[in-house]
Amino acid sequence: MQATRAKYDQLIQDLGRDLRPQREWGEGRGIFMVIGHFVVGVASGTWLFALLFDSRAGLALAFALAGLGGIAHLAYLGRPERFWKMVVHVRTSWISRGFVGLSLFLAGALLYLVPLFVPAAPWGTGSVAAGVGHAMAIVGMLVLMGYMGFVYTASKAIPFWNSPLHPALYIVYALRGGIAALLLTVALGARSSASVGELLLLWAGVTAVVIVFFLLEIHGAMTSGNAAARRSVHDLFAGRLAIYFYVGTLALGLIVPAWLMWAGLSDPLSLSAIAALALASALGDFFMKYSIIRAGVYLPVWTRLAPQR
Amino acid sequence: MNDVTAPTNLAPARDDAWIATSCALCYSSCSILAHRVDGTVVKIEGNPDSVVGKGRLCGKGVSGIMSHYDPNRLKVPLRRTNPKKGLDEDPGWKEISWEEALGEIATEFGRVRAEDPRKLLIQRTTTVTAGRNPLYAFGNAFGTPNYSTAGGGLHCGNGAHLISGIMHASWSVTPDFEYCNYAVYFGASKGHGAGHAATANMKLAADARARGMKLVVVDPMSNFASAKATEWVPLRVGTDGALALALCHVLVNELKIYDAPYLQAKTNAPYLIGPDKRYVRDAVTKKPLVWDAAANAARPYSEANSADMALEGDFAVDGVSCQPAFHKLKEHLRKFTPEWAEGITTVPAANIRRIAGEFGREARIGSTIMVEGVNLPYRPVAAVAFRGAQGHMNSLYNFYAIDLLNELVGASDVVGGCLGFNPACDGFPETGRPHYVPKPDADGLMITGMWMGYHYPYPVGEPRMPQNAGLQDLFTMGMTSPFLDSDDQEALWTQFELPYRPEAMLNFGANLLMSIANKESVARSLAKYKFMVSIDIFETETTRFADIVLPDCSYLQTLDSRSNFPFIFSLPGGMGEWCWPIRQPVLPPEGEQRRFQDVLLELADRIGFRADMNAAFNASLNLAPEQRLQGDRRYTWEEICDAELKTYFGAQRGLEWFKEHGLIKWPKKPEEVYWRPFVDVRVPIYWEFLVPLADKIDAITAPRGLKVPRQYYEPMPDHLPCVSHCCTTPGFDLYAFYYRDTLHTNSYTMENPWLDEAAQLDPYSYTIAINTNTGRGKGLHDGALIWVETETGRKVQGRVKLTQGIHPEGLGIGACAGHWGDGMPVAKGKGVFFNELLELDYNHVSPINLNLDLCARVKVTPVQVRQ
Amino acid sequence: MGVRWDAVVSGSRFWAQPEGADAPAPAAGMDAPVSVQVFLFGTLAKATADRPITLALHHPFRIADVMAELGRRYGGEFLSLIAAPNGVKLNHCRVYVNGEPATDPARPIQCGRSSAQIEIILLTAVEGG
Amino acid sequence: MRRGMVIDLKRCIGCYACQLSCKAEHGTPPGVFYARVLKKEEGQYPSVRQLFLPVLCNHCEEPPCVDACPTGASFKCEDGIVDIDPEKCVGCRACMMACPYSNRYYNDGPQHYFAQGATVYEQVRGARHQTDVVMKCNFCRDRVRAGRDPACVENCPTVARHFGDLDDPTSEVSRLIKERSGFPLHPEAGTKPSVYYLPP
Repeated sequence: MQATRAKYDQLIQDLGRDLRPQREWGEGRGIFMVIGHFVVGVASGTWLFALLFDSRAGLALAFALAGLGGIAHLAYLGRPERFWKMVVHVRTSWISRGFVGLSLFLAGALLYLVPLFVPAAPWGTGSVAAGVGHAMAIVGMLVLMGYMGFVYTASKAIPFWNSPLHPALYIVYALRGGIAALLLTVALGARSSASVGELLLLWAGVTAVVIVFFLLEIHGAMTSGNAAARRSVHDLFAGRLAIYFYVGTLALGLIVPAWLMWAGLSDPLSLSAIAALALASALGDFFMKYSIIRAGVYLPVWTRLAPQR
Repeated sequence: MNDVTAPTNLAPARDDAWIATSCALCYSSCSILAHRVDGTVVKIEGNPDSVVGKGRLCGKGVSGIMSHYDPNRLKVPLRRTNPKKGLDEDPGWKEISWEEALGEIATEFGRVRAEDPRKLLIQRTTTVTAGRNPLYAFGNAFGTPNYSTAGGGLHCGNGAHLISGIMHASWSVTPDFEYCNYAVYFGASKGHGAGHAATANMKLAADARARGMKLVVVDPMSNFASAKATEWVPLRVGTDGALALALCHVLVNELKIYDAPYLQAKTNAPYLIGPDKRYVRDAVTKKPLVWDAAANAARPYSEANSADMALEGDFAVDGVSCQPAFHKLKEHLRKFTPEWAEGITTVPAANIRRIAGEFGREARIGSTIMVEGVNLPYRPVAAVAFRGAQGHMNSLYNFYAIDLLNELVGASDVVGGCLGFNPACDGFPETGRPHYVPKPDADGLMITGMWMGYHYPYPVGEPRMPQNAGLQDLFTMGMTSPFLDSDDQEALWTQFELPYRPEAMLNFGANLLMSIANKESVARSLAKYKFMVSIDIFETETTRFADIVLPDCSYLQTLDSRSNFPFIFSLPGGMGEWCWPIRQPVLPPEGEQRRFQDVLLELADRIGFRADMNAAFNASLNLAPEQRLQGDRRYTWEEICDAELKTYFGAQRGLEWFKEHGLIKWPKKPEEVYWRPFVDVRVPIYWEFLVPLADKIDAITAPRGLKVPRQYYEPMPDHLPCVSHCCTTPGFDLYAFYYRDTLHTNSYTMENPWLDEAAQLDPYSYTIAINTNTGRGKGLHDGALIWVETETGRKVQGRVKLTQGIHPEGLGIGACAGHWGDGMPVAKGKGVFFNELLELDYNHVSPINLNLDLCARVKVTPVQVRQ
Repeated sequence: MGVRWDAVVSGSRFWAQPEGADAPAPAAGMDAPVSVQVFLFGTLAKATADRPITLALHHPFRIADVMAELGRRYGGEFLSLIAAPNGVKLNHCRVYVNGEPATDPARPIQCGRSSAQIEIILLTAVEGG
Repeated sequence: MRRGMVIDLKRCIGCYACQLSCKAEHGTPPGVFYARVLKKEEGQYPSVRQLFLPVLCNHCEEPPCVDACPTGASFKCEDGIVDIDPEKCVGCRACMMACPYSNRYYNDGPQHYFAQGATVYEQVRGARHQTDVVMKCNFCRDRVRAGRDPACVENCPTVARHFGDLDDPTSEVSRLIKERSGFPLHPEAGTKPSVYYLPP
């Protein structure tokens, strides 16, 4: 009741503003939506790298994360009991596509993983079922990597998100998350065909791409001429979200892992340091998404009140 | 019906009805349709059949449903258990039965009536126009002359109503929207959400705007009317009169634009004025003389041809040198140059000259137009003032000076000009009722044909030792009086030997603590009443001072046979139709709510003055002989309403007919709307009668230590500063004033959650508007919490809204906000309680019409938030 | 353009009083004694415990005569409630003769019978809003 | 047929009657505004002007909200009206992020206005509203179907709002747009709104 009231008061205040922040995604129960997006993104990256580097633990982790992501999404929905209806509008809706992707992934991954972990399963690793599952999971994984960015790009209300770069950014985030997750499994002693050094190198490379894409996006927002996008950038760097950005994204997600990695260049990292690096990277990604989502500011309704000639 | 084979009503018929009735969210009383389904009102819409609102409603009107169903409404009679009364005193309400409540009131009021009926004050809200008659009938029958109407005249029109009455025979003025081409508003928002006939005028003003009417809005703040104006003319708060005088000067002395034939025929401009500032009168007939240029002699005004009456020149009559009033006025205006006015108003002299020129030329003096086959004078300009301009010490002259603009160019009650609201009515064709039209007094000056009270604005009453607690019978230009609540009331009553003291109050819906001035002063006056009864729908801040509280019905539960009459009040002006709607119950009372009209009738019986009450209704409703209430017979409120409706619309159109039809209407005729050319009355451009009035008042007050300030009683208008203009204390650099917010004007709607929600979304409703540059200079920003403080230390707190749309010296606050009582929890704490800044004593009211000054000189300081 | 304001409308009888409204009372019944019952209401009723009071006047009488008689009986203070110092009936003092409003106190009453009922009451003087 | 609205900003006085008559028509809960009025000022003292902008769902010809909706709860009717089927809405709010006009509201705030609970009016009028779904203006579909104009149009005290068929070049709305250079909000968003404004 109190929370409902507070949210209402906030809305009334917001409606009076020219540049009004979006609060549906990211605040209150909206945090589950960010968690969902984050976790599902990491899941898809993890699945990819786990396949590439032959990590059973990575596959299992990816599946678990995707499942968690699904639950987080449900926790976010206003009417979770109707979730299955989201399959309907796959023709135009990226959310719908994401839902289908996640369903495919979960179902496929299950089919693929069960024989891998349960030898007594009714179907084997080389069975058609596992093969189909494998294919479904890959398709699902690709959708999961891509759809989220498009959800944001399609958000015409939020100029900051509404950039063609957003899908690419989300894809590289998924990759970065996947590498981090794989590093974590390695740190925890799981097997993988990739060495820590290779993974770290990959991590560094993807991180570099993330930084470039992110800077490009910020540059785009600043030069778009849109006041809402500029306000978003301001909120991110110098406003209500700066703390998340600097502490969460920059310190935790970049400086800490980079420092650890730099330290690793001279002395091989301890397993706990690798785990710390992976976790910091992942948390940084979470805060990145969190702060970008929350930095969304609605397009002002006012336009020139005269015919545009 | 009698078909025995028909199945019995297994399911009761579904109740689904649209009921034609009247709104009461403000005094405009628009006609509505209430949609009732299964005993619940599910929608209120405007009644498209009606002229009052024209089928459309303002935000308040459509939201009325939430006021009606407010769970905070009173539902049972309450009696106070705490004998102490004060702002911090809890009344300790105890629920009592109606029998107990009425018994106690009858006893107390009976005692007062036996001792001296004048000890009873009847106080009512302006919001419910139809509350007038039953309450006043009660008071008239009871025998008290003491009435007050909310903040009434103090906060709306001791000046506006008085002068609209003297000059336009109506309660208020409006541009003739259908034909006007150039209107100048001074502190008015007619057609922009407030004022009389508010909703109907919104459409009329929009039509005029679309048609191309130019609107110049003179106002310290650019909000409602200014937003839609062709030009906003910001000026220093309270100096409207100075600007108007300069405009008059430019017209008369620089441009020489004036309508001489109008002045000759329809004003006292040709009346000869002697050195004593009085009319030179005919020795025999005592009629004012004019100079008949044809006869080259002075003759009584009634005996010369208007065209021959001299407007200028020096004459001698029986050795007395004299000049026509217009000559005097013209000379008087010379000192009000635009350059002089610029210094006072801050309006650039060049703009003053330009506006005067535009106004004068657009007046098209000498032109005519055909309206429905009748040829009429055409003067498509109007100068219209209301609360803002005349809410000052200089209330009277401000409004007078502004109206002179209309009079000088002959734009009074003619096509396109400044119209009174329906000053003349030829009656419903079948009955000839109601019939009223202005008429001349012995001096040829206009007496209004219809008024909201029975003490007409002109001729001015004879001052006497006061019998009225408000002293309006001493200060006879006064209407609603501040002295009913002021700090110095006891001193004044003693000084002027009021033979009694008010002891009992019957309050109907007024929230005096919020609608007069600072709450401490009003609280002190309220606490003095030995016995106070409050009839209300909410427990307001004022109700908490009552001894007994009676729960009233809302407008959806009550009956009024004249929800919008008199027509001079809130029927749209201009051509169109006459319209008489009623208010009828749509829902039953809830809990123990009772209609106040029934309560009053019951009290009259219990106290024992039913015959007087019947006589009072007969007189105040002007009932036809065959409909009059007889002797001391008990009539229900329905019967009284029925009698009134039959009086005006014939025996076949009683209450039942009106309940079915909701209203009756018939077309207006050009001779009614544009009555002035047809009626032989004059209006004063020279207020000669103020001169003897000052003498008479002074004869009473001077021996008792109060000298009448003669500058307020001069026969021609002047600029007289407000108290706020005279403040020189450093730091007090802003003029605080209030304005009427569309969402809340004239109502109790701060408690309505829909309107409250809208007001919260509005940038201004609940904030303190300060000019952006001024504010920045003080280090203020939007949303900053500030104190606004007067020299006397009265202060209010609120949040700043910086705006380019306010005079750099102005500080604007939406009126009537800032409730603090728990009885209206939605309203509590919303907005800023402006009136707290207002002093309430003789020194802060106009010494001629008792209008309280609405502005205060203030300083602002940031509120130090304790960490 | 150039039309005199007061010349635009001329000869209209729209608001003219109907013919004969101000005609003097017929001579018939002159000086006949008439008994007048006066009902005082509201404040005015405080003047006397009687209601009605009966006045003996002569036909045709005027409201001014009634007012003068009442003034004689109940004193100057009473008179000041219903008339201005110059003797003119106050506007908020309302007088009805056999149910018909009597607006002009100087006009002879056409009661048409040997008795008349006169009701007098004070209405509200002031108003705001 | 494409139903559309024209709002004449010259006539509009920012009185909020549209916002409130809409409340009355639909009984929407606190914080849900199918219609709303925005205010701002333009210019510098003393050449300043207050501007009013009444807003509502634009019922776009190419509604991005409908595209973004995963369940088909948001849909476009044959007559151009865009509406929401509350039974289908899962409350994902993607439509709110897709609408460039911010005219969609998520109903998870207080469900009644008074602390004491819903009034009988709110119980009757607001009963149809589901919680935890997105809500918005539907051009008063029920009224329009019954041959009446939307509540805000019929009630507007200044007659600033007009309703009609944008596909019919002879309709009042088409004529007003043409004669008075009507314009939509954010044409650059490519949504082709059905609500046009006439310049102030």
